[in-house]
Amino acid sequence: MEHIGFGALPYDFAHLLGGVMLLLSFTLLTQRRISATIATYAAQALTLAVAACWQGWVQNEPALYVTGAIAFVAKGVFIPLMLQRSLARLHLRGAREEAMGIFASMALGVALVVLSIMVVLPTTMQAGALTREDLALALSVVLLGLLMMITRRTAFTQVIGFMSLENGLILAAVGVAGMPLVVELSVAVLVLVGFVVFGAFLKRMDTHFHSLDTSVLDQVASENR
Amino acid sequence: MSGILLQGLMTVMAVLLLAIPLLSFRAPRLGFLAACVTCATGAVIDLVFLFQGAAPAVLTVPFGLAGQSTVLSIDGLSALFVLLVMLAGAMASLALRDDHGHPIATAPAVSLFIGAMLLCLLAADAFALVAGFELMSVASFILVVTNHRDHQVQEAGRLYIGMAVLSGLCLIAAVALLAPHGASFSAMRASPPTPGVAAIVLILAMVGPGSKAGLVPLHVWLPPAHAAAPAPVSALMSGAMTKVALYVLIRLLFDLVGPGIAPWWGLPLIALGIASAVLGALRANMEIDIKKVLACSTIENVGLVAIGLGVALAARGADLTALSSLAAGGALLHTLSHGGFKTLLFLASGSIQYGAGSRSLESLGGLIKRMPITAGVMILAAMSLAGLPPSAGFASEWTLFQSVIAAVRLGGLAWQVMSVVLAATLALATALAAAAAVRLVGVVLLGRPRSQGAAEAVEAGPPLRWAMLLSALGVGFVGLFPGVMLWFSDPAMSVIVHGTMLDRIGYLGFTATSDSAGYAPIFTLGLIAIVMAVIWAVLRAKAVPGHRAAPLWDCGFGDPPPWQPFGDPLAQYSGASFGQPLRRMLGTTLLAAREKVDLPLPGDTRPASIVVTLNDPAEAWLLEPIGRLRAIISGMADRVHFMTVRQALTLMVALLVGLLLFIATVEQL
Amino acid sequence: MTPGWFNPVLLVPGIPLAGALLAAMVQDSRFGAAVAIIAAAGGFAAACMLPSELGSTLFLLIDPASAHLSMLTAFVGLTTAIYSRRYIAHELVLGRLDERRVRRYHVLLLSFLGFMLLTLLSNNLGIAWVALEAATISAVLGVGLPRTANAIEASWKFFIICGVGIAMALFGTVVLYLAALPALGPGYGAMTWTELAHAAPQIRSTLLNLAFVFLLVGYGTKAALVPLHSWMPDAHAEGPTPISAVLSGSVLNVALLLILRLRGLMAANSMAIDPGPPIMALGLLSVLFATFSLWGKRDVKRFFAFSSIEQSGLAAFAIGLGTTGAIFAALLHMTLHTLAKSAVYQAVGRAAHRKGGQHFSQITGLIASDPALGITLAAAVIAVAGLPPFGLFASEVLIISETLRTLPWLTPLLTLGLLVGGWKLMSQLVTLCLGPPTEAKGPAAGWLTMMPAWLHLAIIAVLGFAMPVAVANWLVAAARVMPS
Amino acid sequence: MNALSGLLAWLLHMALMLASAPLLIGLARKAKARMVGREGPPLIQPWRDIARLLRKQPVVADSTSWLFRAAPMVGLAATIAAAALVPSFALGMASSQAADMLVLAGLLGLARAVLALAAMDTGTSFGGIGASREMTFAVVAEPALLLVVFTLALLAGTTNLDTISNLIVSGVLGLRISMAMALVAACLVAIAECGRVPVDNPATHLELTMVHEAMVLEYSGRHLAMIELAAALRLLVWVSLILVIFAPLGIAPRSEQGGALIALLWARGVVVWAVKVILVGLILAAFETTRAKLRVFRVPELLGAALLLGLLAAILLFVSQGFAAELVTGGGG
Repeated sequence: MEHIGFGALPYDFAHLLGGVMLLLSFTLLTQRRISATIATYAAQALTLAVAACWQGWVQNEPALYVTGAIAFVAKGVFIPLMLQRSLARLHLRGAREEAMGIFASMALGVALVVLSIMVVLPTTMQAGALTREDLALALSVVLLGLLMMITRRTAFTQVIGFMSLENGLILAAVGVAGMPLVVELSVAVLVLVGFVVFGAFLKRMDTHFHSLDTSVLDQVASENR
Repeated sequence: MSGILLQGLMTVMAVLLLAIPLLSFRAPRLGFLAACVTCATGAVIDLVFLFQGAAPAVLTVPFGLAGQSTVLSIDGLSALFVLLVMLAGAMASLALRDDHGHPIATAPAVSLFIGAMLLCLLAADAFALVAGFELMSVASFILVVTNHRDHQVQEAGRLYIGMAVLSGLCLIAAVALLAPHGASFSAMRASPPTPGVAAIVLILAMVGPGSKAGLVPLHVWLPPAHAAAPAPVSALMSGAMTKVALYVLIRLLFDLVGPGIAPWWGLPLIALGIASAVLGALRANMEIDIKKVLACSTIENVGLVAIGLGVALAARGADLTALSSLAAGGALLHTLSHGGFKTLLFLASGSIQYGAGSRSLESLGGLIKRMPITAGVMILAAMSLAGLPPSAGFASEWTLFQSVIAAVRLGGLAWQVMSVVLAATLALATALAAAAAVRLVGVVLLGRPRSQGAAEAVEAGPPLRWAMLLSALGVGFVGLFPGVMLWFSDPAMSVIVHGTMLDRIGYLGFTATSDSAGYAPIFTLGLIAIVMAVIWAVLRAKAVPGHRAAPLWDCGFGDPPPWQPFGDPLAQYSGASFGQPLRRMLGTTLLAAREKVDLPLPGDTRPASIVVTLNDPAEAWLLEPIGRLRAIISGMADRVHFMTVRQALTLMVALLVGLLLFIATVEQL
Repeated sequence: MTPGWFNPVLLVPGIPLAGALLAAMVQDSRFGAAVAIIAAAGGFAAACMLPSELGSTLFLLIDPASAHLSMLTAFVGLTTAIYSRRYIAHELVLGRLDERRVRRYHVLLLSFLGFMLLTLLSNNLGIAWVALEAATISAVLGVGLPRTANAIEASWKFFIICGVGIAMALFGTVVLYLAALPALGPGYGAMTWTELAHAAPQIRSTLLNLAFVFLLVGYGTKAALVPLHSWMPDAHAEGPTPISAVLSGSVLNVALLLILRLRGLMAANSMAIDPGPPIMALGLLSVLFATFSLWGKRDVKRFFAFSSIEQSGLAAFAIGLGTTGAIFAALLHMTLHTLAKSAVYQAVGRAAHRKGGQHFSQITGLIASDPALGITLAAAVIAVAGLPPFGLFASEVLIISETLRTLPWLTPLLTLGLLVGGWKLMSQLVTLCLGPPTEAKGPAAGWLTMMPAWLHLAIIAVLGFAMPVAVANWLVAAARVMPS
Repeated sequence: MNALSGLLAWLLHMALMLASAPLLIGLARKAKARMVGREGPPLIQPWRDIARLLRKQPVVADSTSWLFRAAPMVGLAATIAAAALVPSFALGMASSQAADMLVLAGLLGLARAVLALAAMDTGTSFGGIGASREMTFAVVAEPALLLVVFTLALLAGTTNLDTISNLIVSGVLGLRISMAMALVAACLVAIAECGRVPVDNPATHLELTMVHEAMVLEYSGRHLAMIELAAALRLLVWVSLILVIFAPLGIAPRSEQGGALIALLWARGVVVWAVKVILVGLILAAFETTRAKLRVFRVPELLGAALLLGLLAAILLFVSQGFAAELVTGGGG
């Protein structure tokens, strides 16, 4: 593939999309209203779809278009709608939850981003700056997703954190030149996500706990020892 | 020739390990008989080996640690212990029956136990040694928990197996340290360890085989385990297993560590030996359960052996061959005699529990009238326990004391003072053991019965009777012909101290140093016999014959109340009261013995009571703190399990971030 | 091995998966049980062919290690399938499962087994990852089968934690591909174990390190290494016992095999960090933490879950040591522990049915009430505690001596862990098997039903003390392959 | 000296010991009586008592066993055997090869243990008290005794009594401060072992204080006679033991020439020994008349003092000039 570097459009645009995803991750991190969180996630997924398609065009890998389509349909549209519906059913639409303070979560997030850049930076350049920068961004998204999972309380938001984490994964996958099995992998991850979401609902329906606060549930585990 | 004998012993081992357990599942009594016969065969083979001059033999068997072959061998040292184990095994399996005369439920473990000990003795590479050792532990654990419905038995089992795991791990570490270039003993000897490694091996040997042998401070498992196990099993454990542990100790410290060791190597053994001897003998005067008394005296005797070994090791380090061989001879002789008389005593305790239905000193007494054979052999063994001439115990303790006297040659003033203190403590331990022996015999066998069961006691059945008589025969032989025993153990001495006592051994007796006078039990016994004959003749001539029976006087002894046809047990000294002076003298300081007297006021009708509590220092200062520490750590670990999913994920992320930081820093460097 | 898409090796995971499909389609639980046994047997038979099929294609890698572990997994799957026929039937009687769930159970067992085997045999990291994820999902569903709040909770925890772990593993896979890209160029090569092993020295070290971290965390979660273990105890305590048996058995092995391959890769690259210390640290931490956690547990299956964590940590530690001897010991230990632990769970499951509960307070005095069960359980626990006459003793001796040879100063910690664990295991053996029995509520278990467990124990004893030379060479070859 | 004369000396020695043991008791009693101004029994009285007891048929409690009846003979035999090992007037007797101090201690211990068992056999509280106290005292006395043995063995290089005293007679050892300490220790041990004041009072039958007498409370007739004789003999054994070690002057040495000279030496030895024994008896009487009996639980302290003295003796031996060095250089066993 031809040399791509700073100033070249493909690189800049990919980089821009990655930056947007990262930004959305930060938003997710600090967003308090659940419905707004879902919306933000949808936005991130859509960005991912665009990024995938862009990469598909850049590396002229038709497979990546499929990935983008999956991201768009499933994660950008279907899952968010479903989540919103269930929120409505649970009368949680306007619900807000106590996330970490904005500054604290931001600070942690920035620290994680710095860490991921630190880790990726020493990589030698010749593989094309594209992948390297993308990798840094994807890693940051992943770490931020994790951070969200551990800072949020309710199952919903944890699920959303997991899904944004998974967005980071796909971002990394599509960013890598000529990675085979991308579609298969993304489908598989999607299945995983689907199961997570499904599991959240399952739990909501089957357990007679009134809140989704998982810390309540967890005490069950320590009951029978 | 030796090779053939070794193959024979290996066959015996295989039969004990594989065939007889299966047989015992179906037909326990037959299994015991087979085990007895097999052990006897092994003993005969071993005797032939010893008479052949104990030329070492090596044998390689094609299986063992994953895919490798195993080396078995026999030399003078192992042969001596094989003899002891085989004889004890034969006696125990002949006597084997639980306390109600039925074969015990854990019958298959018995021959497994004996076979494992044999494997441990014949092993000539690291894996076989540790495998035999651990198998011995497991089998004996199964036997200890035979009567598992009793809660105390369960506790004893827990403690026992825990200690066994500890000693096993230490032994594994020790031999692994010695075997960097090949696991066979020959390879270990070929590459002796550096002094530092050797010191670690010394510590590990103290903790591992040491605790198995019952050396202070890891002796706490011994009394409860021996009390829990069926009597013949206790006999095996005390008479054979502790000796096998001593064998492993000797093998490690005298043989495998190699020649280059300093005299101070003896000191740890000596120190632990002193502590074990005094503590064990003192506790033997305090315990109420017969088998606990015997177990404590085992601790004492193992301590004596350890003292002898320590002196031998130090002397070897200082190149005093004559002294080291004398000390080693004393240790080995005491191993043999103790193995004999302790087996006998435990068998007797089984016969008492079987016949009188109790093991508590407080509910026995007067058994000498109803159980003459048991009483006879027990008195004989108790003489050894008390170290009175011309018993086996006296012979070995005489040798040990001689070596302690000679130990002043080991070095400067420090060593000399050490040997003086050693002599004093040796004497103290012996005297304490004598008191314990008198207490045991006097309370259990003599006087008047303290319970209905004791009053109606019955003599043991033929198998147990024969087992006791045969062992008594053996003990008597050891006592009367210590020279022969030393001759047997001479090959062992040439293995461990590269010295010999042949220049000091006669058939009738032996001497400490080649030029001085010695000890000839036959002469002592003959003297006593002649004198008794003369006295008897004089009395026949001069005194009025016969005697008149009458009720006890005792400054006006009351008639026994009707509901106690065998007399009021409270009117005679009990085990506790016999030990009371010693408890006040030494127990309060060494064993933290406390008396709580509850004396009702005049007019108050409730009975007065005294409660005595003992607390073994090893438990108070070692086990309990460790247990508390363990509990604290477990508590901390437990907190992790109350974590929510979020906290668990937090841990995950923390680990991830930590690793990322790690590689980041590594790469920046 | 013949290259190409179809080859007989595919039968190994194929048969169980096909069985799963069949069982899913047919609406009869008894039939499902039969299918499960037959399919597992077929899988095992096919796995037995593997040693003669050594080699690798683009997607399949059959080296001694993977072949060995596949046979092991298939064997445990077979015995578990046989065992779970009666077990699940009784669960039905107890009403903890209904007809539908029973059918689902067999499907899940088979698919879990099939995907495990696929993971073991796949040469391609992507496929391995997908298979592992599928296996995880089926395991999660299996754990969630009993519709109790605890079971749901356990499966949820299991799922979330393993899901995140899996995600980490995927990220690691991507990064690894990226790292190998310059050396191998775009395409499957950069995702293939064998190619990676060849090109290891040229792989970009920094990215390799990054990939190592993520893969270690990901697969370490599956291997239940502390602090990634928290899903394990609940999953064991709440799920059906046969599931626990295969969880303790195969999942740990699969994850450890992947970690082992990864370690080989890292070791082959001179620029990359030394993979040993992190792996050893996790392993040692697991051993110590798990053994100290053994205390104060009331639930039998939870208790044994912690012992599984300990054993997995021990194997990981040995892998971290990295000498051929250590890896040999690790493989031996994994093998024996799998067999021993599934024997334990078979006995524990029966005991739980017999006594109507899985708390230590409910299961006591087994030997007195029903000897066959009690003696089997006692033997299995002795085996797990690493005492003769069973083989884990041998592997532990090997590991300890290897440690003393390479990193002597770590031995005290290791032996401390083993001491604490062995002590507690044996003392809980006293609790379970000895003493006056509690009253029995369920069906008795005779010697016959214990035969699978005894088969395991016999194999353990033989492998430990009289291992056939062929097997030994086989394991040595497996150990040699890895450190490359 | 040749075996025959050795045997002769030995027999003479035995006769001497047996005959004079009760007389020593009698002497002590007489002297004590005189010192407090009484007439006191004749010297021969103990012998008379023994003869009288022999004429009485023993009364045996029906609750006792054969051990009770056998004990006195075994005890006496053990004591006589001990007496046979301790040289009185001549060295190199037939028993000299077996005259090992550890064996001696062992034989005395045997006698003690047998008597204690017999006391337990009566099943009375008095028997128990006596036995328990006797064994307890022994626990402290044994180490003290063995430390004395230790000291001597260090000096002589052997525990053989005959050799030791031969060395001391030949004067190669010279006088040592540690010998004095060992002497005091030995005397204290002897007092305890023989149950004399202040450890025990042979004349009292007050329950709470008696030790030895409590053990033999149930005995009568010939049994009691044997016990009395054994007790007397034990005292003499201890006396001559101390004499032969610490004051061996005048004892007939080992010598090769036979005949008249030997007889002369023996005669001198007998006379000197008799004089020494009488002196010791008088000293003992004086000591006992001026001392009161200790409380039972104070006795261990007394013996503990003996123990410490023995310890001191041995250690002083080391620090005394050149000895340590000489031992070390003389290494090789």
